[in-house]
Amino acid sequence: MAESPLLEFKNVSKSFYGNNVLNGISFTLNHGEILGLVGENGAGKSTLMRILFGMNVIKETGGYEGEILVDGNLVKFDNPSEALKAGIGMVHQEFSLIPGFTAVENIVLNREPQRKSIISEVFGPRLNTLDRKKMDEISQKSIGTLGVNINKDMLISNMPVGHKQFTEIARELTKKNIKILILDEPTAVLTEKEADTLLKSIKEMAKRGISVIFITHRLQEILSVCDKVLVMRDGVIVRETPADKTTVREITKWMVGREISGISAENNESKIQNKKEIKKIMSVQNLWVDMPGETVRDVTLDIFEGEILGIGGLAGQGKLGIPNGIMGLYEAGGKVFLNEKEISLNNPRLCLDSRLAFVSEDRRGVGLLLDESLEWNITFPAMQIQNKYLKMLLGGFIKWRDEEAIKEVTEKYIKELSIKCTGSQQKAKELSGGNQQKVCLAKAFALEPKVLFVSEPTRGIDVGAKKLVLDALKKFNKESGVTVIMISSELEELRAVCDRIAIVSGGKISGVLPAYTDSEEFGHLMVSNVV
Amino acid sequence: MKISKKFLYRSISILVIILLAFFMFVIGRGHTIYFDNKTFESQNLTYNSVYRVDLMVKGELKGQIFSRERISDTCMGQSFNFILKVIESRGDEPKEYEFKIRIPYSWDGVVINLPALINGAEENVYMSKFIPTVVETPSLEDDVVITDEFMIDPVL
Amino acid sequence: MGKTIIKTDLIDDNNSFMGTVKSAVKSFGLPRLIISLFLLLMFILAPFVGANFFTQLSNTLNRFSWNAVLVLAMVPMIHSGCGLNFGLPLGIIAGLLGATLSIELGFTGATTFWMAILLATPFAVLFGTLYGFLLNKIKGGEMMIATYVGFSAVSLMCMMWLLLPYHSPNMVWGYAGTGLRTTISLDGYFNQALSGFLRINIGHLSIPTGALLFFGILALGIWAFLHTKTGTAMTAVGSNAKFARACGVNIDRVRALSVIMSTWLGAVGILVYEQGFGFIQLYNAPFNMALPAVSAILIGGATVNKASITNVIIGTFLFQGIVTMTPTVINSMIHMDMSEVIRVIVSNGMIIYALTRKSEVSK
Amino acid sequence: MKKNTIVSFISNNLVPLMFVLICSVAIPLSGFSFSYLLAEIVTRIARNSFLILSLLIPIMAGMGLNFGMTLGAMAGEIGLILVSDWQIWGIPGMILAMIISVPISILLGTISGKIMNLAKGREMITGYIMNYFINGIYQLIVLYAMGVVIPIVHSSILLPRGYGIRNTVSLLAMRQSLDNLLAIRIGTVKIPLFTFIVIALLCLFILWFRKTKLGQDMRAVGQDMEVARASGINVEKTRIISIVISTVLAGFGMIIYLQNMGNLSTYTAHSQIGMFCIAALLVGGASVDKATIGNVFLGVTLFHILFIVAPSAGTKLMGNSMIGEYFRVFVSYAVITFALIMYETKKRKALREVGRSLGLSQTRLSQSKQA
Repeated sequence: MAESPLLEFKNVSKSFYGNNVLNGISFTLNHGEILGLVGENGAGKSTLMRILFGMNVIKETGGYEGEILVDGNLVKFDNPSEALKAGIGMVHQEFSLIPGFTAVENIVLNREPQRKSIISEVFGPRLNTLDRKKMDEISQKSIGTLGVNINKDMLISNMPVGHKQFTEIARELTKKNIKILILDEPTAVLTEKEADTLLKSIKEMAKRGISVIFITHRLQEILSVCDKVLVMRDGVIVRETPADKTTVREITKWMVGREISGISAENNESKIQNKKEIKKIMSVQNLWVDMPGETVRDVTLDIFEGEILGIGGLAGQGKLGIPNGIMGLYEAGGKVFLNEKEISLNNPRLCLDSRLAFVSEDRRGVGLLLDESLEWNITFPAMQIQNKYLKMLLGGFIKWRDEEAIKEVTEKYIKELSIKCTGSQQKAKELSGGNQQKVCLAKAFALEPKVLFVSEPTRGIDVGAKKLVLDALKKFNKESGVTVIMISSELEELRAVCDRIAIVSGGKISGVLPAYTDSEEFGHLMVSNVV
Repeated sequence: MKISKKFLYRSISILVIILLAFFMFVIGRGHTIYFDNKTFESQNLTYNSVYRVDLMVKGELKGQIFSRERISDTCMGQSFNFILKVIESRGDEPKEYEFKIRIPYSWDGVVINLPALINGAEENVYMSKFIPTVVETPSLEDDVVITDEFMIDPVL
Repeated sequence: MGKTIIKTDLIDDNNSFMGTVKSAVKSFGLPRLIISLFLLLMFILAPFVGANFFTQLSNTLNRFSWNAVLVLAMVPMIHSGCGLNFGLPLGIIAGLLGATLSIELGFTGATTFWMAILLATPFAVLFGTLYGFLLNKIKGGEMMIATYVGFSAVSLMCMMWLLLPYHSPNMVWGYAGTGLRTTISLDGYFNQALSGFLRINIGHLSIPTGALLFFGILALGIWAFLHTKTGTAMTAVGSNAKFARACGVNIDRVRALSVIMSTWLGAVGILVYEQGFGFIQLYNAPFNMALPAVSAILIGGATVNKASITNVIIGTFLFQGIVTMTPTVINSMIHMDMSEVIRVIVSNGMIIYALTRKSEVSK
Repeated sequence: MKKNTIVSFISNNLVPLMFVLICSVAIPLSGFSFSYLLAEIVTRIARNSFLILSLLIPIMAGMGLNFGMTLGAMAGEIGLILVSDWQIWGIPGMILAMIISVPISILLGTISGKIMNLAKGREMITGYIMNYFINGIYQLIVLYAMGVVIPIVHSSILLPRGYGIRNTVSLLAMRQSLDNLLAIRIGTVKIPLFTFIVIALLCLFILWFRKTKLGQDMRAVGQDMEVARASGINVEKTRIISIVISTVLAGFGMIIYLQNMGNLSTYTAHSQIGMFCIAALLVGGASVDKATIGNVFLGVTLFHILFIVAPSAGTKLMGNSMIGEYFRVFVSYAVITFALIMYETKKRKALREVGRSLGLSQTRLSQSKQA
């Protein structure tokens, strides 16, 4: 082949604040080739695509190392529009469509064919009138190539999700000189039939010379449509293989398989055996939660007293919805029993009263009072729910804040969790991510809960802090005998901390396995009923 | 090339607007014209007032000016056409004169002495600037404020 | 994984002097700084244009004592995250109802003042509850709606002042015998009820001790409230409503409580204002009361969702200082009465400034 | 099914229907003759429509009701003051005043738009406060600078002290000059045909504008700023342009409004105009995020019928004409309040609806499983 490949990555690396997220990525993409990109969450797929698409976040965090070549020319995109100009299109997971516009209007958004007039000559091209007829033609053609039947004059807001997805792809296709199309989990929202249609049209596109990078969790799709599969893990490409020479099982293994460190299988086993005599502390039955992007459909789960239960799964499958739903932060239904007593849902107060506590994954949004002191952050829930740190004046009529007790307990937790700060009065927003997370834990610990939900405790914090946070959790579990339910996207982290791990897929529990189980098994569960 | 074309169009349109504004200045300038039917002396000549003058503007009778009377009319622009029907003394047949006068731009009000005009005097003789006798409005409160019925006025 | 560099947690290398000054100015706010300096300049210039410093100070203090409670009425709602209380007229109406009822019921002298507060309270609680209920339905759009709720209420009351069966000859129109007058003199009722109490006169300086004391007590009350459990919850709701909800706080109830408090303080505030001013102003007068109070607290350093008692005191002093000083000083300097215009520009400029600041809650 | 559509029709058009109801009670009470009412309404439609139409474009761009249209009104007034000092009369005077108002409007609109961009999500309250702020500056110019910095020749519009403009500026020389052009009389009703032609032209402009690239961009920005930005539309600039257009049109509208009135209350004419235009638009069934030309005309008709009949109806009903006057003011405020509340609750309801439907389907799912 004398011709240079359409796209080539040469030794591309990227780090965020000292965390290496991509390490020496090299691969090529030829004309008309379909490349499947798979990997666990956090493996670096999104970052890789963001680099290619010139997203601002990359530049803001110090750019990347290595070279990217398009058609043999070195490129470096500073913003998405440069990438667009170079012929790279991207279909995001979240729809970037305008709900009140028709399919046509969305497809040609900001690239509408126009007609000039005298007025536009004077006041500039933005006063050109739109050429509706041409708009229709272009859209119809583009929809036609996809092989689907979408009403081009239907408003996006009235469309089923699948049609929205096709509209987005159709939009990318109408872009001039489109060479590479990145599809980030395009089939996640499609019905099986629609997904088939999409796969067909992807092949069709490839035939017309457009190269496709296809990211999905549905491995079967990768095998059926891709020419080549790239498997990523921890920021490196662990395997590059032609799609017809591998199996789903193999890919899963590559995705999750790695040496497990610092965990002893026997230890775990003995613990589990002990657990069997211990009673059920909590039981969840047919739980559904309406949490945008993390919908829980039908979860039934038993939790034993004193254990650390992990809940894992791919992003968007609903694992985050479970604690948020139980704690009443999002609308939920179904039944939850604590010590055989039913807890009514959709009321955070009642959950907290029955000694449940929750450390939210949305640290800055839900977890902290960023503008207030550490004292407030740590003591607030305990004060509100259990009347701690209050002085009762006038026979309890006035509940006065006991600043001394607050300071005391805050300093205790600062010491215990070694929170790095200038003092208990420092504002929460001034702390680093790891220390903020510790504050969140301290807040939950101060409630002295019976069951503690910890959601994504290590998200967005550096490695050193990760260990401290996890250790603190383990210690809390061991010393106070508190049942801990930890939700995390990082399987290895769960395996290192938990006794049992439940995997959520498609808003349902696809299986609960002891933590020492082979990670390959977990991998299977993760993709078993991905929606 | 493209930029210069746009620039050209824009400057032309701005120029057109400025010209339009200028044009409005000219055609929209309003003058009040006072017609005097008074005996008038100038440069040793005496123009005697006449019995009655009918003022016609654009075919419409604006007023009848008897001796020692004054009426006013308004005009926009700097030229003013009018027809005078002059009745020298009671019972005479009216004589028709047509006039077109130019009014100096800066004059708000113009006084025209009809006898002088009819008798063919020079422009600077029959036409003079109207100087209003200043009537001070005693105070602000006397100003009648007519608004739409929007009465509540929550200004700080 | 091994290559990871652990970052230091606290970054504080900006120790240079300029940095300190800059951050001080930033935290104080440039507009506030300008206003303070402007007022300072006024005070310095005052003696040169023949105005007695102590007279000016007394005027400022006097006006401060009239208005401070109205400004204080902003605090609870800002604390609970309901934004600037453009709906202050609602509280004012409650206060006006209290004042007129108190007179109607035949009280005289300073008693009318205390009775007015007492009578205004049920109205304030009622209005506040309804208003709070409404604001809970429209979280996020509070300020605009508050403005128009206030306006609607004022214009509704305009009709009511005409229709309600008041009879006291000191209040109704003489010729018709019904309908309240636009201004009602408080002589013989609660004129100077507070300001006259313990008034200190030293030369040109005159301090309305009673009114200041009354404000002090209310401010202390608010301060104390913010130190209780419920007060803490209120601050947390304003600071991060999601956090408060996750901690089991009933956000709607806390917000409604703050609205009731603000409304009640508004009612008391207008009564304090009237006792100083000496007149009850009805009909369209409440329209004009909200914006000065809003801009005063903003000048004092509050933001759309953070306010303290200090902000109230500083803000009211600066605002009223400008109101009293500019006419005297500017007029004698340039012989133009521009004070009104300056006040309009300064106070509204301040509100715009506050609205355009990215809300201080870090998300 | 049919019942459902009726219910939704009523709930979607609650404000106009309420107004029809109030008017149908108030008109007979007032005792005005039909021809008198008709004549008044025609006058008011001609007088106010242009101003109200100026509100449409910012709504399209998702910036809500442009309370800052008052800025344009002030620009128009400055134009009129200067023109009346220069003694330019009639329609040429109006055109000249419009030309003068344009750069001022553009300047004010740009400032206002930029500030609103800094206060996204709070555009309305910001625009509302902007009114007061710019009103202060307007007073500074008109009350202090005119006659000193800006030369004003005629003492008839100057305050006796020698600078500053009087409370009222007579516009006698251009009074109804536009309305009288091509005016038709049918019985006692005068139809100012030319004014209607101008208004029709503006309607055509708005219809055409929706079809332009810029109009399309505005709609996109109005619906989803982030998506619009991602597709390469300059969101900030688009928003500023929408405010600028609205401000310029409001300036023209104010000039048309004032030529009908025949005099200019220098310091108060603009202070309420925004409020009344917005109220009229909302009465016509518009909302914060959606308004059509139809809303404008329906609104101006209904709102002004109430305005005409309220005092007289109030007198008949309560024996006091002030009641009626206060009532119509109350109604205009209440309408705005109601529309704003509806808008906010609708916004929240739409968010919750999604959740509820999902919740329902899930419960059904689990129920069917259990059965």
